[in-house]
Amino acid sequence: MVSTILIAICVPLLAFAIGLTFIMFKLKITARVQRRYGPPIIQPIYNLLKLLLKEDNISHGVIFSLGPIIALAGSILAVFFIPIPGLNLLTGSGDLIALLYIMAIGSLGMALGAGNTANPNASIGISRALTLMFGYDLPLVIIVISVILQYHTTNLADIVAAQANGHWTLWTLPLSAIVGFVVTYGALGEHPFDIITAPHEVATGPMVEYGGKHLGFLMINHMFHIYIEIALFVDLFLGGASNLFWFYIKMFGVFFIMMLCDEVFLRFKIDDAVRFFWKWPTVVALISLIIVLVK
Amino acid sequence: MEKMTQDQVRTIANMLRKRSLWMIHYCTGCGAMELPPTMTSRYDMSRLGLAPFVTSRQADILLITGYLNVKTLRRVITVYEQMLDPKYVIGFGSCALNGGVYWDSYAVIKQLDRYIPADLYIAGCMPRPEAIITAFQDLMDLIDSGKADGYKRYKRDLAYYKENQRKVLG
Amino acid sequence: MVNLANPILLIVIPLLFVFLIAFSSAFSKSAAKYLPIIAFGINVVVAMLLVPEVLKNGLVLSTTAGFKPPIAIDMIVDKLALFLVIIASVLGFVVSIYNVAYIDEEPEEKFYALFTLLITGIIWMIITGDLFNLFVAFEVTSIAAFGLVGFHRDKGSVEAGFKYLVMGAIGGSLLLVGIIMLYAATGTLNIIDVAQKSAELTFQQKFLAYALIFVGLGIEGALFPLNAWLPDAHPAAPSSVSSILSGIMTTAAIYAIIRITNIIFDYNQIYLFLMFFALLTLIFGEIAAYYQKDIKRMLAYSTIGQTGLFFFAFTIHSTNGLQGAFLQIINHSVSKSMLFLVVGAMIVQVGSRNIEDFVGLGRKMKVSSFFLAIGMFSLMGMPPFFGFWSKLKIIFAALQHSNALMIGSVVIILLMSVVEGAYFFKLLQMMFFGKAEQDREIKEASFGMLVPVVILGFILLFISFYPTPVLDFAHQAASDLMNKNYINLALKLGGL
Amino acid sequence: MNMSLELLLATPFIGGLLTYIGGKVHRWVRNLIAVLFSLATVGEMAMYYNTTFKGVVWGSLFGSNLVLQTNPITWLFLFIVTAISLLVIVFSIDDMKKEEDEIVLDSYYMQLLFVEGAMVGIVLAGDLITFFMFWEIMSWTSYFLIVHGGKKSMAAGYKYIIMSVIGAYAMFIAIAMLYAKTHSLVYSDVALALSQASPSFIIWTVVLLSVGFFVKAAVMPLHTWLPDAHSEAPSPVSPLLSGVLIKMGAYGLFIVFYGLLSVNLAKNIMPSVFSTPILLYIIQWLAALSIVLATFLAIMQEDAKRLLAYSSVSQIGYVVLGLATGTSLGVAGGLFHALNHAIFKGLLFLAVGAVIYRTGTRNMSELGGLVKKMPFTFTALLLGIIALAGVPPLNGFVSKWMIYEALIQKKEVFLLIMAFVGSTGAFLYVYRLIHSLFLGQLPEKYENVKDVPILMQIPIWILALSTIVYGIFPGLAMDVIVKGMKLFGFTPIAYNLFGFPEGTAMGSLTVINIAAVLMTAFVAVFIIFILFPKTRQVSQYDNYASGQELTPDFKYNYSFGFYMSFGRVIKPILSMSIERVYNYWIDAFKIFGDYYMRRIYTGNLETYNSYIVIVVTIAAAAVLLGGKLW
Amino acid sequence: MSYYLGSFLLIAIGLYTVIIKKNLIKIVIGLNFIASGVNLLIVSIGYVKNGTAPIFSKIGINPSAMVDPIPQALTLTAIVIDASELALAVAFVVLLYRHYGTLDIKKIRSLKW
Repeated sequence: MVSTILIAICVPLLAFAIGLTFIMFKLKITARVQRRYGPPIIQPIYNLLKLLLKEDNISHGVIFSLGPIIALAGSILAVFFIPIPGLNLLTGSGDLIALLYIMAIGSLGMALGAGNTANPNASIGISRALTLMFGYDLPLVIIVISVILQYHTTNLADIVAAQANGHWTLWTLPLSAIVGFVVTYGALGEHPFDIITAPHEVATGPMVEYGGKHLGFLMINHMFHIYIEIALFVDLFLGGASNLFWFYIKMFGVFFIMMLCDEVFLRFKIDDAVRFFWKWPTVVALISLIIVLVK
Repeated sequence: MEKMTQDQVRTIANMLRKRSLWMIHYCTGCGAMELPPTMTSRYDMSRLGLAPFVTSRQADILLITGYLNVKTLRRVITVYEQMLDPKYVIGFGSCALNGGVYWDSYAVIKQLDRYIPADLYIAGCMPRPEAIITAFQDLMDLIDSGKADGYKRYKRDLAYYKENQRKVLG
Repeated sequence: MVNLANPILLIVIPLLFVFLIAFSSAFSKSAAKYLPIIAFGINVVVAMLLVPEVLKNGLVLSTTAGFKPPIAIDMIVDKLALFLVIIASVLGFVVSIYNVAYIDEEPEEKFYALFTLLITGIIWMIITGDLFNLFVAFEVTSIAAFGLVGFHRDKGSVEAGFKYLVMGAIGGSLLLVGIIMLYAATGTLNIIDVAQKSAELTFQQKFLAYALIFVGLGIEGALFPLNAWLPDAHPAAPSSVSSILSGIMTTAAIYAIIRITNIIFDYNQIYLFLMFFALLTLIFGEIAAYYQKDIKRMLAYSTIGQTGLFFFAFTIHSTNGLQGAFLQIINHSVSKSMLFLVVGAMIVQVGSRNIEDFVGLGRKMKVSSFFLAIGMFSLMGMPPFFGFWSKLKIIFAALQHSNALMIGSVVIILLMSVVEGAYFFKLLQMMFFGKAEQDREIKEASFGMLVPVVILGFILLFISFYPTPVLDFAHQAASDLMNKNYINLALKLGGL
Repeated sequence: MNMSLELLLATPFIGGLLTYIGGKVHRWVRNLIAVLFSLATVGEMAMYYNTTFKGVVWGSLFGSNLVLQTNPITWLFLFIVTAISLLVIVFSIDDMKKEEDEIVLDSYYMQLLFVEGAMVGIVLAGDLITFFMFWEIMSWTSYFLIVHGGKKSMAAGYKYIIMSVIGAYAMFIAIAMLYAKTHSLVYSDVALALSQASPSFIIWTVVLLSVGFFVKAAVMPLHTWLPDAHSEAPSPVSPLLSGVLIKMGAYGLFIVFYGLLSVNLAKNIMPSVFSTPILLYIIQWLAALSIVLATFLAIMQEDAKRLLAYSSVSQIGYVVLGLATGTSLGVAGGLFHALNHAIFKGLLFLAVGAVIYRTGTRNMSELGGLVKKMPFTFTALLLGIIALAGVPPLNGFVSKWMIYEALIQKKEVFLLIMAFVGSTGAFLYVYRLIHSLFLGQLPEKYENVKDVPILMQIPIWILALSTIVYGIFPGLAMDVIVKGMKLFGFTPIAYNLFGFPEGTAMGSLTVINIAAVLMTAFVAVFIIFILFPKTRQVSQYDNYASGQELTPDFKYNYSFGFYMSFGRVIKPILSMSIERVYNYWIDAFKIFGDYYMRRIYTGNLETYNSYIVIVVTIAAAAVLLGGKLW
Repeated sequence: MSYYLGSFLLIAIGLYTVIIKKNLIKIVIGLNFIASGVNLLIVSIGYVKNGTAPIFSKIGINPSAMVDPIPQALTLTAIVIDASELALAVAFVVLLYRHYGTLDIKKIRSLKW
């Protein structure tokens, strides 16, 4: 019982830690790609603590404040459903399908909070975020279905177990894995899919009115978000991992490639982004799905 | 005891604040031209934890880069008032100091300090990126020592500032 | 003790009253108003007295003039005839009550005489057992109807009356030619005698006669394309007359066709031939009704459609089909007469026959509108009203023969029911939920006009919620007709 | 006990009549009678929990017995019907006060109870005549309810009744065909007859019956009446239509495919695709198309109730999709989703109705910011949209999860993709709804809006709590559904109070864990949150707009054309419209009538006379040809 | 036989008149033609060549040589009916002329469709 509670406390902290390190690396990687020296490695911690310790915080209403909290709670919930080596706490209570919808709680909370600001930039940002979500959801569900059919289970832990000994989905279903990468990348909202927050157009979109501790919580949520998306990708396609170290290495590898991609792209218009997702990733994912069905 | 904790917290907070300064720049004049070199790889101000931000709620520093006139002053004040404490203002270039080359224009606000409290001014027309970075470092020192108290002054002398603002804006 | 349960009384008493009415103005101005009520009141009583007799023997027969059939003229009331006689008498009674409040145009006593004569003719047509007598009854009915259609003597009614007269006269002549051809072939006019004597004739020999009789009666029975007079005449006539014309007169003509076809010309090909006409009638009636702006004209076209429906049910040529036809006849007679009465009352209040002027009437004339709605629901075949049972029966009966023709017909019928629903709902919606542009001074219909409407409405509601006796009765009548019990029983009772 | 089935059926009808009479006394008498009678119906319904009666004969018609029956499946639908009706009636008391004409209100309550009674009749029916009779009664009584909404609603109601009648008549043909075969329309007799009938006969009857149900259930392409009718009807009526009435179509499908026909029989007579009989497979595709296309349409709506109406088309697609799978899990999911949809869609319509009650508009771009003024309604609506979007731990998720799992088990992947896409699309439109109504800028004219009266709050909150209860304890509904499905020959699925253990589907689900962790996480985060410096409330006009000062007279909120850019993406899909095809036929009919019919009844006596001669000539020709005309 | 032909010819003429002629009076006359034709037909059906009247006016009349009495009775009835019908028709024509001021049936088309 005590160990369960301990694990229950540890898992979110672990996810937070991983997400935090990724953000740290992100700033540094970006700087190095741009041939800059870049900020100190622990700059995100400074940023976060500074935000949390702001003397003045404003709120546009209860929902405005609850938004980040719901978002973070949703993200923490999702973390429990992703198998981490040795720490599979709740994976039996909900499967991959449940996870897909649990992940939506975070977006919903954020959208509610942002909506309450009545700021046009925020509303446009949410409109774009939801549209983009609709966009990448189509290839996402197709590859999720192909993975489910491949392993005849919707239970994530079983999917991970089935990929043991190097039988990664990446090798058995390479097309799905490629699409999965693109979709995860889109879900993280990096270039060219950063139309949601596009600072030059809509002033960071949904976050426009957020500052101080609210913004701090949203940053924490973003760290969780990065963790969830990449961990899910690793679990689905890279065979999970047998220990935390390999898990971290795999995640970092994926994240590293993503950050490199981030630097080379420009920005999609929102409808172009949706069209993109509904065109090539969908077609490739469908081909992969048909391969699974025929097999 | 409680006061001591608060002081400690403030000290830590100031330490953190000076390492993470986000700025919103109000680009009206030519001074803004000097910011891109400062941000990009040549001078790379992110080394100091500085980063450009776009909304008043998220920013810590309001950078007034150039002259202000009646119309822009109104917006600058709105932005300043929307920023969250603690917040700092930097007057950038001689325009913000005394009107610069527009010193005799009827439409230009000559003295920023009469309307919002500036913590620091950067002289020059234009100030070089080196000057800008030096200024930021000075601001960090001021924050660390707790002397960057423009937002407190604004609250304290609100009547004075409002009176000045009203005179100009009507 | 005179046996009151004598079919001959059904004609004799009203005929007597026709004369009384015609001369009543000599004694009293207002007697003419009330005499038809008495006449048909007595008729209703006689018809009711006939019920146990008919149920017991299956048929009641009376001969006239002291001869024996076939010389003498039979009056034969079997279940089916009784069925219609009751409807006709009750409608006559109820509409007579309505007339008291409705008719305010001179010459009143002539109107009442003709009106009584009309219903007498209808009853006569129903119960007669002699072909030539049928022709006479037909002409009596027609002439009374011509006069009544033209009763208002305004532009429209005179035109409608004249057109009706020309077509009716041609129809009567054709009917007579057909009857005479039958007479030439068999040498007798008694319907049962003709049936027996013509049994050895081939179909082709009889067909021309049948075609002429069919056309003659079909003109009165509103079969397409012989029905062109109907949409003119019904709106032009006073509403009480329209109610009778629509409710029972066309039905009586169709009844005559059914009777003659069933007894004398019982060939499968004929039913096919008739089904063709029935469906055409249905289609054109309902579609035309959809486009009408004049409410009475709409109801008139709807009558054509309903006629097509129950005529179709007859042409299915099975007990179930006949039962459906009879149920639909009841439904149509009661509902449509009620609708005409209500609409008549409404026209008096609104002063226009245009449908658009009926907007918002549901809030002003609540009782009338309520019964209007019930009548329309019943005609559309919406449960739990009586039309639902009859439509159910007709469709069930039609699909007992699961050939392509029947399925196609059923599809047509149901599509036409949709069209019917379309125009009735358009009207109902306008009446109950539309808002009139200007507030009009409209009161509820007068008590005298409401009473008959309410009587008919309650009859409809009663048979809707307690349909079993009617269903049973219709079933017996239908199986009698199918088994040709008419001939058998009439022979047994000395009808020949 | 036998009598009481008839009593249950009669109660709403009697109540309706008494309500009308009571309205003549006083309006409170009327309201009280209406509430009491619907309450009595609920009470009588509750007595039949988990009981099965096969056949109480209440009459006979044309040689076929009229039967009433009940079993757990019907109990489920009875529950939906009676409970939602009760809530709707309670909600109406305050909502319909704005109607001044008391007589309209009297008939309004009467119609409400009649619709309830008709639906009870449909569900209780044990034979097809009873079923069809109450089906028609439901059609026209609900038509009168729809038309209560004013001028626009008249066109909507007209469309509704015409389409209903067409659907009902398609059903009618099938029923008549069955009657010709069996002469008894009691379900068991029909099932027996169908098991010996020829495949083509079965397919015809089933297709025709399904058309009738599809019209009512608004499955594409027969859905066109629904968006108009549901959005134009008075606000208390919409939940009844959307939540309950369209479920009758789903119930009909269930009865036809699993009561009259069994899946095994269906498999024997027709080819199978993905181990589904082809007919069911086609139905699944129609349902899936409904889900996706209606979702797209819902996303593009500007009218709150129209949005919800399209959402209903989409959600009923899930019900039908689940019912048509033919597996225990899928059918159970479909039935459960029927219940859930009734709950959350009822909730949403009532909540939107509450907003309309206070603001008088349902145009989403005119509203906004009401969360400050109507917090209770907001919370309820929030629960509703979470349930609708299928987000755990609320009820919509569980039933959707079951349907997904059933589809995965059958490897019907393309349908599954469409179901998923529809669910994601639901996020878009539900967010649009809550954003435009409750979030964003509060227009100045709604400064004085208050939350709705308590009598309107109660139904909303009962439904809101139900979304939680049925979400966390799906076993409550599963008790009934599984027991009922056993009677229809399904293998029972394993379940427990909180979800589904391993082995039921391809995964497992325990909703209470999700809920518990979510709550814990929420509380923990909340505590951490309030440890940090306090927040201060600012006005909605103190808002970052690049320094621009905002004023109340300026509408700065982004609420019109919320998904305009997405609309550009799906433009090719939106431009397709089945309604155009229907309109083409209607026009053809009108031209036929107007153009050709005029040439028949010309008003010219000579023409009329020549008709007579023509008929006589044809007849004579027939004789000359020797009667061989046919 | 010629009687039949004659009667049918009369009916045909009547129908022709009713269909083709525009004048109301002529239409009424056409109706009369039809009626006459029908009456002639009825009578001719009962006709026996060289027959006697169907009255046993003296002994020894062969009943088979008598013309059939029934058609004659029928004819009388039919004539009465026709007469009343024609009277009504003429009355209508008078009224129509009053309302429309014309006897052209083509112009009397206020009721249609």
